[in-house]
Amino acid sequence: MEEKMNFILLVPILFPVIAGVFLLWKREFQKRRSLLIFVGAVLLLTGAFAAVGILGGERRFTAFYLTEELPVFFKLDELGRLFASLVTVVWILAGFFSFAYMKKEKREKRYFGFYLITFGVLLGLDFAGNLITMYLFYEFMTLASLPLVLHSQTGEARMAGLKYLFYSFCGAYLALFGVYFLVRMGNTIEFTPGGVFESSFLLEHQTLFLVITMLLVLGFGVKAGMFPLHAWLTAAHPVAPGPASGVLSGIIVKGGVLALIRVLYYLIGPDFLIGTKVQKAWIVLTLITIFMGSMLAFREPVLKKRLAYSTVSQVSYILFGLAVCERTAFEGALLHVIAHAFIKVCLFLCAGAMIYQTGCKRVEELRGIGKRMPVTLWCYTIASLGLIGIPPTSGFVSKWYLGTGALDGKMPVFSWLGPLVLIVSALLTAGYLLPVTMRGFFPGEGFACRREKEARLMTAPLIIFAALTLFIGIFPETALTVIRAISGVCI
Amino acid sequence: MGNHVLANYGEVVAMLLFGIGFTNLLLQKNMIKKIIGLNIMDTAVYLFLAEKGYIEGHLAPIIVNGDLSPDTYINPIPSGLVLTGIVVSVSVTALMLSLTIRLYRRYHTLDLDEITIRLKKEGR
Amino acid sequence: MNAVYLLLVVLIPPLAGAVVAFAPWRRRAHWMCFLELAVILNSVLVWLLLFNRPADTLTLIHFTGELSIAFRLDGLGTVFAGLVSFLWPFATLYAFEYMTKEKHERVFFFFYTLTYGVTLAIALSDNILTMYCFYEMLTLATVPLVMHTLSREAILASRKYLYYSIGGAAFAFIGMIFVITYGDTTEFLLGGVLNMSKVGENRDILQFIYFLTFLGFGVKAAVCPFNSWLPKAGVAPTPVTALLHAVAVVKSGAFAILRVTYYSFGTDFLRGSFAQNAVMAIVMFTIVYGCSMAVKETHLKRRLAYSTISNLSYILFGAALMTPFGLVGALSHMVFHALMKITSFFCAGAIIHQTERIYVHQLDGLAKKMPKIFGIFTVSALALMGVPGLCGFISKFYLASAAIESGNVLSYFGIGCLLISALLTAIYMLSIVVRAYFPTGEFREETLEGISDPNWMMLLPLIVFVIFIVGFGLFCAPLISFFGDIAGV
Amino acid sequence: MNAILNFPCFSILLAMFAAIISSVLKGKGARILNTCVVSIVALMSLAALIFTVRTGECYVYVMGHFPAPLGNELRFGALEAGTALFFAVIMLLSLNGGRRKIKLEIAENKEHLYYVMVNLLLSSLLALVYTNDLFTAYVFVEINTISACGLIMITEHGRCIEAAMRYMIMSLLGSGLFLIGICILYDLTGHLLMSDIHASVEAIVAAGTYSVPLLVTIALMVVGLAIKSALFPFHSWLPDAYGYSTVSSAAMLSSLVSKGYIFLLIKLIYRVIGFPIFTESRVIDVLFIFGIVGMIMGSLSAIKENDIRRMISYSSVAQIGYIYMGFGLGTLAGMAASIFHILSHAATKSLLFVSAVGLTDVSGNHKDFERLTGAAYRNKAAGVAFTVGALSMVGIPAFSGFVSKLLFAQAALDQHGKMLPALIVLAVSSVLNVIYFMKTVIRIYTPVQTGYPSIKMRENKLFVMTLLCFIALNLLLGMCSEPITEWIVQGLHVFA
Repeated sequence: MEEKMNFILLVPILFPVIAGVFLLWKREFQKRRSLLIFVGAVLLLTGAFAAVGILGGERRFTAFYLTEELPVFFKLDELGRLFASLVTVVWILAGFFSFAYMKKEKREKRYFGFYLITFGVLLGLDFAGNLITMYLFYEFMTLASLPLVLHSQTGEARMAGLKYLFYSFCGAYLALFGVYFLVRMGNTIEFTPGGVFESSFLLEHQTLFLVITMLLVLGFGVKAGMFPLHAWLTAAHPVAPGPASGVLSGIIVKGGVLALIRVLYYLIGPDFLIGTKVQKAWIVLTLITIFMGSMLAFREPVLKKRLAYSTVSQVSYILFGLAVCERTAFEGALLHVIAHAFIKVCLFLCAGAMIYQTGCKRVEELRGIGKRMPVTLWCYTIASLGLIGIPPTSGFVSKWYLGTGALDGKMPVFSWLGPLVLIVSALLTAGYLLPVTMRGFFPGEGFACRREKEARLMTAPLIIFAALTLFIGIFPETALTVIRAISGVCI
Repeated sequence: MGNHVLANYGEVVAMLLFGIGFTNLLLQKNMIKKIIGLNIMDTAVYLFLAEKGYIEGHLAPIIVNGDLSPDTYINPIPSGLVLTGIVVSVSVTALMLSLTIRLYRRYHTLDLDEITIRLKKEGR
Repeated sequence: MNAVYLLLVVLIPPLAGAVVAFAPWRRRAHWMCFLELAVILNSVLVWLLLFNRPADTLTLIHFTGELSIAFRLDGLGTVFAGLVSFLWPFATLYAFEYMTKEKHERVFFFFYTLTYGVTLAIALSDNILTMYCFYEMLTLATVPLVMHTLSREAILASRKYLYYSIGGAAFAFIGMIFVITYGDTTEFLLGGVLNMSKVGENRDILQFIYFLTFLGFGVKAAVCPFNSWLPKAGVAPTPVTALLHAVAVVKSGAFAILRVTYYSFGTDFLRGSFAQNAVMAIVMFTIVYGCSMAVKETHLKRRLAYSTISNLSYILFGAALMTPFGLVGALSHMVFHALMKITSFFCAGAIIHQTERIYVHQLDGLAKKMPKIFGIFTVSALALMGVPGLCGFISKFYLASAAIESGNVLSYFGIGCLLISALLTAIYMLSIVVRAYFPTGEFREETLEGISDPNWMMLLPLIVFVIFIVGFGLFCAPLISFFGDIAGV
Repeated sequence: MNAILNFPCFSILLAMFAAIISSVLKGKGARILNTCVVSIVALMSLAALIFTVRTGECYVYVMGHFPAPLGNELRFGALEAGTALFFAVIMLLSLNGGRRKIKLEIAENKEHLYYVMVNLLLSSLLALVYTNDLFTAYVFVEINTISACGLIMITEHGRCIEAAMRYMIMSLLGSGLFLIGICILYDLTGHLLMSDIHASVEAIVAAGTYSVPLLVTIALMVVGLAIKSALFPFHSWLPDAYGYSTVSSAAMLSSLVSKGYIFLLIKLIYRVIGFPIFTESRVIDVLFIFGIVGMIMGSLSAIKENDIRRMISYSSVAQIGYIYMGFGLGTLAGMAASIFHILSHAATKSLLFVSAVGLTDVSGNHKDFERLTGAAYRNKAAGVAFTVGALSMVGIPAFSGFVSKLLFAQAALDQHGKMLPALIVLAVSSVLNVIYFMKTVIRIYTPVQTGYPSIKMRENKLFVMTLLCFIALNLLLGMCSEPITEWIVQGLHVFA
């Protein structure tokens, strides 16, 4: 029975893609309402299918062979489950947020079409069972999300979109260099926890593998906004419509993280990396990114850009955790994946809601926003606290794990430098996020405004995200059991 | 070396003359002088041939008194060659002269280079 | 099948072309049908031949001594002949529609079909002399096509084309002489025909000569210092640029190089020599250079032509690896690039035909009016970039894995070049796509009044090609294993 | 069969007598007589060729009653007979192709004189081909020069006369050197008959004496003939002479006269000096260098030229460079390649000259490229023929030029020292050929609106037929080269 049902893995991938293509191909809907119903139904159904897959047992499915050596192969393992559930939750919620947000935008049909396609592609990325399949979906992820960035079709958006595209492909091709080698040198390209290479084989080709690893890190790091190829992120995320920038920052950057985990922990094996120059270089890069991202966010006046810089910084927390190659840090990284996803989506959605409601984009314009949109700003505040890492939010837990993990790691300098940078960056985070809250709630003397009506379709997802942030912060064990299962096999 | 030159002074003179004629034919601008150079050159060759064919004390290769012994006469072949050569040289000289006359009539100069320049200017 | 058919397939196209050009025809439709049928018939014959390969050689003329003009069908020839004969009927169909706006149609189609025959002859050549002969013939047959419009630009372009091609052939000629002199036979045999006892101490010279030959044939394959004819030749009507300057002619150059490398000089002899390194360096440079120029270029067809330059060098990179896997990679890219590039050129041609816009910046928002064309163009662009799931990825993958397999450090850098070029491809292709689909604010839709997708004669070939691009991208195992058989992997 | 042995002598005499008779005939009569004579000579040479190829031997024909050391001899084998046949055929075709222009350009009262010169030229060429006596060769060299000069100057164009003058001067320099060379050789060996000289030269070399005079002699004679056949630095007279004389003259001069001297040079190398001795001397390297320099420089000059006839003339300079390069290789194969190229170039070059005139005719007699634009559409036959000639020059397979290129390259491979320069120059020169010939071809096929009338093929049957014959000849050389090369090699073996 298990055997027969394996193709079910394909359903949540193909269903939204087909629905999205159908939507693009179809003429305009007569009423906006029917469009929304269609999209909503697809989102929920996909969620259901994905849940069936995620909650079911171990599944493996080979769809077809690109060539004899390259099967397109899907497999559900713990890591995939984790990411897939994350994607599903965020995507559906952000989708509902979009229903309200997109009212003011043109070309809704196209937006939702690609939104659905991207959903499917992301699930495919999470379910991918081997390197080639993952790479396939990785590239499609870039392509499918491009129209979301380009949506407003202004000159700025086009520039940003092209930047996004070219940086992403640059990264993809850097990584592809490594992919070629991994495919050719390894016995298998199926993801196996702990790596597929014999350590003696790795030592024999040490230089080559170091180069490959570095390229893979740099390449997939592009998607995760790692210095030096991070510039696309702050250009592309802010120009997208609010919910789109939310999912871009919250989920799609995690595609890079997932790819890195896959190649480093499931193909090459973390043991190889420990103590090498590549690891040091990588850690340096992540620390630079963390610090730089925060600094840049600190002096950025436009809210969404500020959040984008914050993403740059925060995702590198995750990368730092991966780079340390230590169990606790790894767990922290995964936890931060979840935490950051919820938090950043929440923040971006808040920003979107504010823009939607008031049209204000710059931080100084948002004075007194708390009076006008209290719910939104409360959610924003909770998420901000989470991002800073104040208990009892999820950010605190993940950063705690990251910090202790780094201290446990047996690296000479970085074991103390890393946590230090994390803390400095956290301070900076507080510095750039909280002013909005403070000005919002305490506009100061002589500020008068009335409370505006907040759309329920918007506030509901915000509240859910904020709640999730708190929930994971208070009950981290829920997530940690899954994460421990992963780290147990990987390291 | 010196001995050889002295012993064969006729040939040496012929070669010198040949060189003079050759240089004149090649380098003179005036066409008439060129033709003179040509003739000097040819004559030098005849001198050379005659010198080679001459045997001290022998007679010209004309049979007189029915004496058929080869020792009496000089080698007849070079003489024959000289005669033939003279014919050739004369005809060539005639042709050259006629060409020169034509050119002179048309361009009123004997300088070949000047004629060439003028032709180029005409552009035809 | 009998080997005589080999001659037949070479002769049918020129004859049919001649009939079209010189017979009195009443209506355009008549000769169109006739020509299309003839081309299809010929292609069918070719495919029949491919499936029932005649084993023997057909010798036509003896030149001197062991030199002769002869035809034979072997593995490599099968690939090229199959490729050409697959594309030609579609291209002809497309050309019928495209050429409605041009003059001297019948003369054009005469040369167009003539080229078909000559290209097949190159594919079917049994020995190096035959290939050389038809290689030269190909240049001559295609010159009238390049100068078709007879504008000053076209004349200059065709001049340049001629100088480059025949000049290149002159250098290839030297290589041919060496193969004739130092080889056991002039035939093409996998692994090379050089007689090592004859070669003796002349290894270095022979390797140098190989380098010259590579450059010579490389002129047609647009290797770097000799590539400027190809973008210039883009003044020709699009069916020519698409079929000849993306497939038939340039691939003949690549085909000739593959022949010379694998079948005449032999890879064992060349591998590891300075010639291999030199060749590889040139090829790598061309890969990057072509793409960079394509990014700089704003003329649509010229941009694609530069892209061709770069992609041809992918094939040559496979040749320069000098391993069986390299041959597999080269062959697969030869086939796949042909599909991809002819598709993108045909799309460009359709755009020119429908809108008369030739520069990239004029394409804003066109996708809305010509959704089919731009959809297909997007697929071909993605395939050229090497997005997995489309055929470009497969050939790049095989090239890269062959490079890894060969263990040559220089070839690792070659992979880097491939990827840089892929990135640049993304830039120059997707910027067109983005422009067409996402016009910016200043764009006015009214300017595109009356523009629509072209009719079925243009669309049908495109759709077929796209199906193959996707099909091969998803499922190409039999094809690759066939290439493997050819290369003796 | 004995009758055939007389044919060479007969053909020389026939042509000479025809010259004498022509001088008293009217233009038309002279023309007919000339055509008959050339045809008969061709037939006789054909008979001789078939005879000699079949027997595979070489025959000596004694003139008069004096036997070997004193008397005068003709000697002919397959190579001589074939060359004679070829010369006669080319002459016939060139004359036919230029017939119209001869009538137009030459004053009516001088037409018969033209044929006098042609007949003389034929007889001297035949004599050069057949003779076995050095001094006879010299005399006919001069006759050849004089008649060639007559052919050039007959149109009385100012430039022709000037060219004729220059031609004469260079020729006389050449023949002067040749003559003094003969004299010294005679002095060294005491013989004038080639075969006898050869025996003596071998003896001298074997004895090791007189090495310097021998070298000087070889150098003098070779340089003399090189000047006369317009090897590169001595070519200054050539473009004007070929470019402005009437077309038949140009065709014959380029394809026959210079080739006659080259044939004599081959004779000198093989029969007089002996091939091994020649290849050991330094002269051969000098020839090689001049050959390859000529190949390049000739083509470069041709590229610069803006006059179609002069361009073709410069191309001749380059082609003569090829031939000398073949000599310079110093192998049998190189020699065979040179001989093949003599034939192929003769066929191609006269074709080019004749068809170029067909093109200039329909362009208002202008020879510059600007006015020639689209000429191929106005005179289709000439356009096609010119294209064929150009392709052959470029070395496209199936045409004769390709085969000679092939033979040259193969010959070069045997010579290690000279292999790379020869091959590379061969390639470079092909590239240069492409540039100027293909430029012209594209130019004449570029249609423009002009006021020049076009000529229908029907109006000019003789011309079209001639061109067809030329093309057929070219293809014959290109496609069926095997028997021809075999014949050359066989002929070379019995040549010495």
